[in-house]
Amino acid sequence: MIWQLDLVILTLVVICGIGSLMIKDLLGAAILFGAYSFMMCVLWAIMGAVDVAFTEASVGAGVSTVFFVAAVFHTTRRTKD
Amino acid sequence: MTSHLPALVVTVPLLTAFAAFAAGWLRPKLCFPVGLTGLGITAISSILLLAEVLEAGTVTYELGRWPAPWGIVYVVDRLNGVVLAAISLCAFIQWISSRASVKSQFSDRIGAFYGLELLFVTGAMGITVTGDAFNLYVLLEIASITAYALIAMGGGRAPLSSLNYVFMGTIGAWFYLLGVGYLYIMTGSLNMADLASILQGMRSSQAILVAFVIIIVGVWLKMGFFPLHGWLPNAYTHAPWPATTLIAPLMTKVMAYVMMRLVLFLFGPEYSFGVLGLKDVVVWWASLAVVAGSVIALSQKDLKRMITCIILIEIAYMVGGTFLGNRSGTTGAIFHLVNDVFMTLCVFLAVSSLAFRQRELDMDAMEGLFSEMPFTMGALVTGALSIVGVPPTCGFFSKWLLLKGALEAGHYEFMVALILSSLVCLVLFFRVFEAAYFGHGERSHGHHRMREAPLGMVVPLLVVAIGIVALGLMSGKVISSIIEPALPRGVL
Amino acid sequence: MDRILEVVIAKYNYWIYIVLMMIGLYGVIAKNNLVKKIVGMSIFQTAIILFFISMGMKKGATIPIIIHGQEASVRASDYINPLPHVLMLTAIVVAVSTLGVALALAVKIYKEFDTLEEDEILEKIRKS
Amino acid sequence: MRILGILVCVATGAMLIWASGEFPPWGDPNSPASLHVSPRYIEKTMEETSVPNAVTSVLADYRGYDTMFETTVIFAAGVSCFMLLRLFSGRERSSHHYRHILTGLTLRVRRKGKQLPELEEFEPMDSLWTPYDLILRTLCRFLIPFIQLFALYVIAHGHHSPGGGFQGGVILGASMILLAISQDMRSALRRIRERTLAIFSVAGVAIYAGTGALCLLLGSNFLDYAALSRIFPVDPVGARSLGIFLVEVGVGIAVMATMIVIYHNLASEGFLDEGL
Repeated sequence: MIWQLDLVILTLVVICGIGSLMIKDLLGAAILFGAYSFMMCVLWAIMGAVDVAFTEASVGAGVSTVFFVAAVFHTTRRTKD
Repeated sequence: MTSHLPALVVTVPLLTAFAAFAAGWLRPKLCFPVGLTGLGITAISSILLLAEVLEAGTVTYELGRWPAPWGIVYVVDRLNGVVLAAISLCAFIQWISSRASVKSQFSDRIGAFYGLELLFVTGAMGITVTGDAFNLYVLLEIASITAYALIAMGGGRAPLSSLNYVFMGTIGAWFYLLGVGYLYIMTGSLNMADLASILQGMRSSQAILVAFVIIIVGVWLKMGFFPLHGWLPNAYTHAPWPATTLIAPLMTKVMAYVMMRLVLFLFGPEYSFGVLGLKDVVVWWASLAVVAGSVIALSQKDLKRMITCIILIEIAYMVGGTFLGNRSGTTGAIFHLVNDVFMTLCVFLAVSSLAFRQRELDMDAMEGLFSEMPFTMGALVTGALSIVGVPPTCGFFSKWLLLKGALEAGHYEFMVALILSSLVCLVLFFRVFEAAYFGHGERSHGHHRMREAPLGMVVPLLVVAIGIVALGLMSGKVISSIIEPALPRGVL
Repeated sequence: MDRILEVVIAKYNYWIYIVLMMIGLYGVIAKNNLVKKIVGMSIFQTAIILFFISMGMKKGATIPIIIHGQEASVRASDYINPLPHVLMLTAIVVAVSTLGVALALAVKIYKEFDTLEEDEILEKIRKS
Repeated sequence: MRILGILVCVATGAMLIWASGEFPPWGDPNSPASLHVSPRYIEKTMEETSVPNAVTSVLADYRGYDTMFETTVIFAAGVSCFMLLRLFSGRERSSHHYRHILTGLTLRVRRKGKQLPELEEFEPMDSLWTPYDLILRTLCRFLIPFIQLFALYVIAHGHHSPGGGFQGGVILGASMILLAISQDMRSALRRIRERTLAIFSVAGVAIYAGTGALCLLLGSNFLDYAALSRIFPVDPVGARSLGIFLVEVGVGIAVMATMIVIYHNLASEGFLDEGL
């Protein structure tokens, strides 16, 4: 567990989190949320939680992003805030 | 042969839910009878379980035969025995009476609707009977997700109010999970009995204090306690009638039971009342919540929204009663919890049969109802009297105990709030009855023919009304045999 | 000075999860767009899962799968605590289920009101 | 609303940070969480359940009851999405699009009502979302069997390596979703009809609850797999490993079917005719 690597990934996770909330386009928010989930999965794999990382990769990064994109496809990409 | 009743009580509705959903696809006509038998078996087994608990004291059941801190253990004592019986009876009666409205509104997806209703009952039963903190969270999520979907079936504004309920409900449930995580990181165990014994020694730690605050805030958010109640009036009002009559009597009462279980048994009365000194603050808060609930209920025009706001008042009673700290206050709160399940069920079923007859639910369009629907209005009168707290009905006895507890604890503001809200409820219901009985609008001139709701709705309604009165008459025996010994020793 | 550094090294993981949780909570409360609120809710949930995982961590221990050769002499301190992982498998599945239902509701709301902005929807309700 | 949000977040965050001061240092081997309950899971997992992956043994056996309700949660989500979004009356289309398979020529037929029957040279085409990419379609058609093979490996191999019912089920579901995205939803629905998906999702969860009930019928407690040794020719420890495998298969089926149901309803707004 190299703590520098852990720190770098944690900051990336925080940046992706804030980015997906701040971005003005919903599709962009969905993709950034997928990146956030993937970063989270890498973080857990480093921490030794392999089962949870596997689930987060397939469920969090994979299927959630598909659901988000499918939902945004049927609503709008436009957001005011 | 250890009795498998605690396991049956939860797995029977679960398997019935799967059977009902499958029947929805294969032979839709079978959905209702399958659910009826399942809930019937659940009701019988929970009453047998209560009887067994009354004789043999606390019943424990190890899931998968793993001992306590390692596996998940069901602990059934008198407190959750009586709540289990109340939930299963309420669900059984609601199932019978909501048949007509479900068939008329959701005939093309009847399997899914009935499956979700049964999963909600499974969640409610599981929350009441489990002895493991994390298992309680998982069952809380089952009850919540099914409640979100059932409420959103109302059409029009229902999805928006359901989405607001999703946001607030998820934050509440995950705050509870975070609190359990804080307890786990400090003690290392998830079993409630094990946690309670370890927590005795960690009175002064900050993390346990924050865990207590987070869990209580999460439970209050799910319960709809006053400042955190934003989602409740919209969610229950825009929900379809079969969903409201199931969720309104059960969800908030089960969360009140969870609060009592945590405050009285997990953290212990000394810790939750003494160390933090928030006992008086919460009782003041509950009195404020009662007054605010009454004001909100007074300002409502629609009958359905008014009785939803009355639930806010009932919840404030229970929170205030628990945090009074003395024996009669807590007994009053537990007895009020059991009464409230049936009172709310009676009032909601009555108003739903009014709505089923396409009657205007607006307050001042209620002419001639007594002549048209005497039985439904009779049951509504009984439910209203019980909510107001008039002697023969059970509502009076629990309110009397709450008043006695408030007097002993010296919380006069809670007593004033209790009496004030009873008067407000009286005014609310009298307004409806006055219009319904004496109303001479153009509708009642034409005909006095009785257009009662279908038999399937009226008979369960009358059974609940009679049950309320019977519970009131037997309240002495119920309190002394079931609720009095349920309290932990610490409650002085 | 090194004592503070030592405390920071020991606790920074917990502070990061609190920062993430507050981002999620802020997203749910303050954002106006419904899908943005759903994203905030998911971030809030993932942060709590991160807290549970970092709770079971043991320095110098390997993943909780018993090594093939040493079934006999298994020492608990060699392996990471598996219990938080089990709890979080449940939490992730619950998070996805809530996400699925919330997105279904958002699609249904859009079909009804043609917008996802909370204030525009309330405006339309007040008018109708 | 913005100020309220900031206020609430800062207050909760400060309270949480104040409490985290008392936590055991991060990764400390003798923190209470690692000493009280979990040592038994690690040390006894091989001896009691003969499953080296401690997470799978705790997930499906020691705390198997949680996982049963977790599968019920994902099942409830699938049923909710079906109930909320599904609309049985189809979208009335004034015109239908067809693509000539050999030349890629697109044909627009102005005709109300149902699609034309299948023609040899022409294939029906979505009129809502029409990108057509030969490379993508053939590559996905080539890739999907291997994804499903890997998913079956993940479900079966949950005892020894990371993975298990959930992960395998989601990957199986994802392979069908990939088919629905690369081809079109109609061909995905032709592979697995909506009715079989519903029956699969119920069957998966019913397998899990049924195994538990079977142990109940065999006289032992609910979900106590050792009771399976009475009917299967295995010793009680082997029976636990067998019970875990049965349960993982049930979870895999349920999660696969539910993920596809949620995708189909979300991507086609309930009409199940044209999706992403």
